[in-house]
Amino acid sequence: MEEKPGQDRIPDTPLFDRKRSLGGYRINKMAMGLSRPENREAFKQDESAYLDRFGLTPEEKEAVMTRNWREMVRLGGNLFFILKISAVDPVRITEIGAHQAGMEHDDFLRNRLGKKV
Amino acid sequence: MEEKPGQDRIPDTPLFDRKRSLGGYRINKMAMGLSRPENREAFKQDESAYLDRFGLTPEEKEAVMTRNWREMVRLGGNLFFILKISAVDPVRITEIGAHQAGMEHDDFLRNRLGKKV
Amino acid sequence: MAKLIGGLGTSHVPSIGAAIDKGLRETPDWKPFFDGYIPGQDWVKEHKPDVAVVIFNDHGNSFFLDKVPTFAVGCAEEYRPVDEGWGPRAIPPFKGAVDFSWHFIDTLIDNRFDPMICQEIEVDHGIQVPMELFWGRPAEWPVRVVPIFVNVIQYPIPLPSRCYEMGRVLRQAIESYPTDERFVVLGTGGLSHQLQGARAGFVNPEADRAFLNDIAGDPDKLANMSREQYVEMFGSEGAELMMWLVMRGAMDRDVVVRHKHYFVPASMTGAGMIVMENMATASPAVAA
Amino acid sequence: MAKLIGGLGTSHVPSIGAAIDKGLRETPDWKPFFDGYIPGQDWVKEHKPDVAVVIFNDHGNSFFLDKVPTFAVGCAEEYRPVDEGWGPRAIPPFKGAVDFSWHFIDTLIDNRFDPMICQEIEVDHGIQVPMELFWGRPAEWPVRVVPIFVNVIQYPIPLPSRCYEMGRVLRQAIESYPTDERFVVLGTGGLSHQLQGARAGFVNPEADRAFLNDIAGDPDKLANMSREQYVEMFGSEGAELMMWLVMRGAMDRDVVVRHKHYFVPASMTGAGMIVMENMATASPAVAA
Ligand SMILES: [Fe+3]
Ligand SMILES: [Fe+3]
Repeated sequence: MEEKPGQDRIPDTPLFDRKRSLGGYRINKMAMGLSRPENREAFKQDESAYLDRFGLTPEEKEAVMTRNWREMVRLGGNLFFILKISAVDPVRITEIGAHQAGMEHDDFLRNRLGKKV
Repeated sequence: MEEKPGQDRIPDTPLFDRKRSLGGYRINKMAMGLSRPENREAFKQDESAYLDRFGLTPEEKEAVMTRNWREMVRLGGNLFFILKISAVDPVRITEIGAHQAGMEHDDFLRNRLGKKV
Repeated sequence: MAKLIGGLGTSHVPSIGAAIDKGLRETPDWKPFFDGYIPGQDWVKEHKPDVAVVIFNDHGNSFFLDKVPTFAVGCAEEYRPVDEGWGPRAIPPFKGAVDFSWHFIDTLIDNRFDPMICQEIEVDHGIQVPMELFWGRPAEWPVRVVPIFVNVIQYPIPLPSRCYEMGRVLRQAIESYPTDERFVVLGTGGLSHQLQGARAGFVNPEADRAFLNDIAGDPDKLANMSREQYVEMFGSEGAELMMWLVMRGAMDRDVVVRHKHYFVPASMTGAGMIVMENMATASPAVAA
Repeated sequence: MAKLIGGLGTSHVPSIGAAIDKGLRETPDWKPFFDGYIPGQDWVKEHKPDVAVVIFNDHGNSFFLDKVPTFAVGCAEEYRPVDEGWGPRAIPPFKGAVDFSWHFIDTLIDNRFDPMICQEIEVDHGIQVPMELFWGRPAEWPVRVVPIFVNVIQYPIPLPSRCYEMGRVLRQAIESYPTDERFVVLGTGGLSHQLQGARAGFVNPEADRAFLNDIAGDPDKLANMSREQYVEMFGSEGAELMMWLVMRGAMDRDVVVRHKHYFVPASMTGAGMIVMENMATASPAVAA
């Protein structure tokens, strides 16, 4: 059983299929945990210890701790779960989008979303 | 919405339909709790307090505390849940059956289950 | 018998709820979006539905990946807002149309659907935002709800045509329900958006506008599209738009469009709204 | 392609597991029951299946009434015994046939089934006891499993004919699975028993024996019975017998019965066992 996400069926569009769901299980479970106030507190107090509780690999931990959204998704993180990180450590969803698109935030708003900025 | 179980569609055979599932929700949730060791301990230590934690009505509490299986089922208790009481406070399932059938245990074994006793 | 008085469609973007909470309704970014819903709110006020059946998806809030139901139907007395990470939002809990929910579940099982049956569950922005968009922020909701959760996150997600079929069973359940209550069905989600991958930020206003036309005029075309086509056309998260087909499947072939609105982007999403009535029972002046 | 080598049916009464745990196998109460499974165990040893698809119901252990799936399919790496109240039983955890599970789920969704998808779940006696009856108590299970949970407790439970249909989809999944693995399918539950109400203790040996004949020779008849007929004939809990139809639906119309056993009562239950092979692929000597 391959653990890592494979090719995208639609270009640049990661479908959350069995491989991603399996591969991202730890990251997503950790992030799901952030829907409880006491876990948000624990995450704030000692992020590394909180991540260890969910058995994240060093690679996964680094992606989370550096807020590397693209990498979290590549490792199987699903945005609906990992978005809860932004409830603890605020960041706009358009910034998360821009990061994944590999664009400056203003460019992203202008060129992807058609905003006048 | 009627809370209490209604007529049996098949004689003497309570189907676990929406009315029973709704009516018995508290009893069954309490009993489901007994699948955790710490709750079994709490039940043993102070049964009344344990039952209160699940908001049982006085009628429901009395049925449980007197091990009135027939009454527990009438109130919507489902045997698969309330059977967990017998893990804490041992009683044979055939005794639970006999009680519901309104028969002596030996009669029940002989006449219902065809055992030679 | 109960009556289906309308089919509503709307996006359910979480930022919409956040914008309301933060009092941003009148800001230049949000005003044109919210203004578009005024006719929808007026329609609801005028037609006073008793029950709202709301089709939406959970977004990793009520369900985790350990156990993912394809379809789940609520039959609870009450549905409280779930904590999505920012604490539960301060909106009134939804009252359930318990008896109809069970009747619908019976009808589903009889028609070879395999729903998960939920007597106790919290609900996320997927239902909150649509309710706020059509009913505002009352002290108590003037309708009772039936939540239908559809898995559109973890593959395999259901076929669009299966969603459409479920709508037909919903209609059958409404028409066989022995009260004189008035039902609306809300399809929610979409329109185009993509939140993950290098194509993040993808929106497709042209496809969105076509969808708003086809959902009324050519729903069979939308029901026959593949899941991949939804993803390609509307983005990986925009594919949830197929949930509107449950609503559309509950309606007649011929409908009247009462209101329609499109705005892009709401947050990162093409945001659409529609209000439809069945042609056969629409008020004659408009149906003509 | 993978191959279906047999269909097994068996009761899954918890007291059977308790009898094994307490070393009661050779007591007069239990010996005739367990001896009946020796040919079944021999068949398994001889035919060495790689994967066992096991259809059973949870008994208020893995699921509570808050969220009841009609059908749930496991796709986990491992399934541990759940604590049913007496502590988890000391049997080895079951290894999952993960990749096939997902293939089966894909096939179900494509065929308009709506399963719940379980990546993390514990399992109760519903699967434990059948595995012990056919494979004994090895240090490690020599087969990997695919658990299929069916709601037969809270009404509405699925139609018997729906279970039968699911079996056909299971067969399709096995035959389209690109390995040379050997599959058995186990239908479990029943036979006649009733644990609640004034009819508690009801058993129906005559109906049970007829069922053991019909499951091989006339499954369509069993699939066309109503849920109420199952309850009437087999008792309120005996109605779970309809789960054998998933197994039977996976087989050909014509089967060979290799072994069959019936014993009453095991605890409060009419206990039955059957081993079948498809006629077309059974060894010629017996099929003739
Ligand atoms: Fe959504
Ligand atoms: Fe069972």
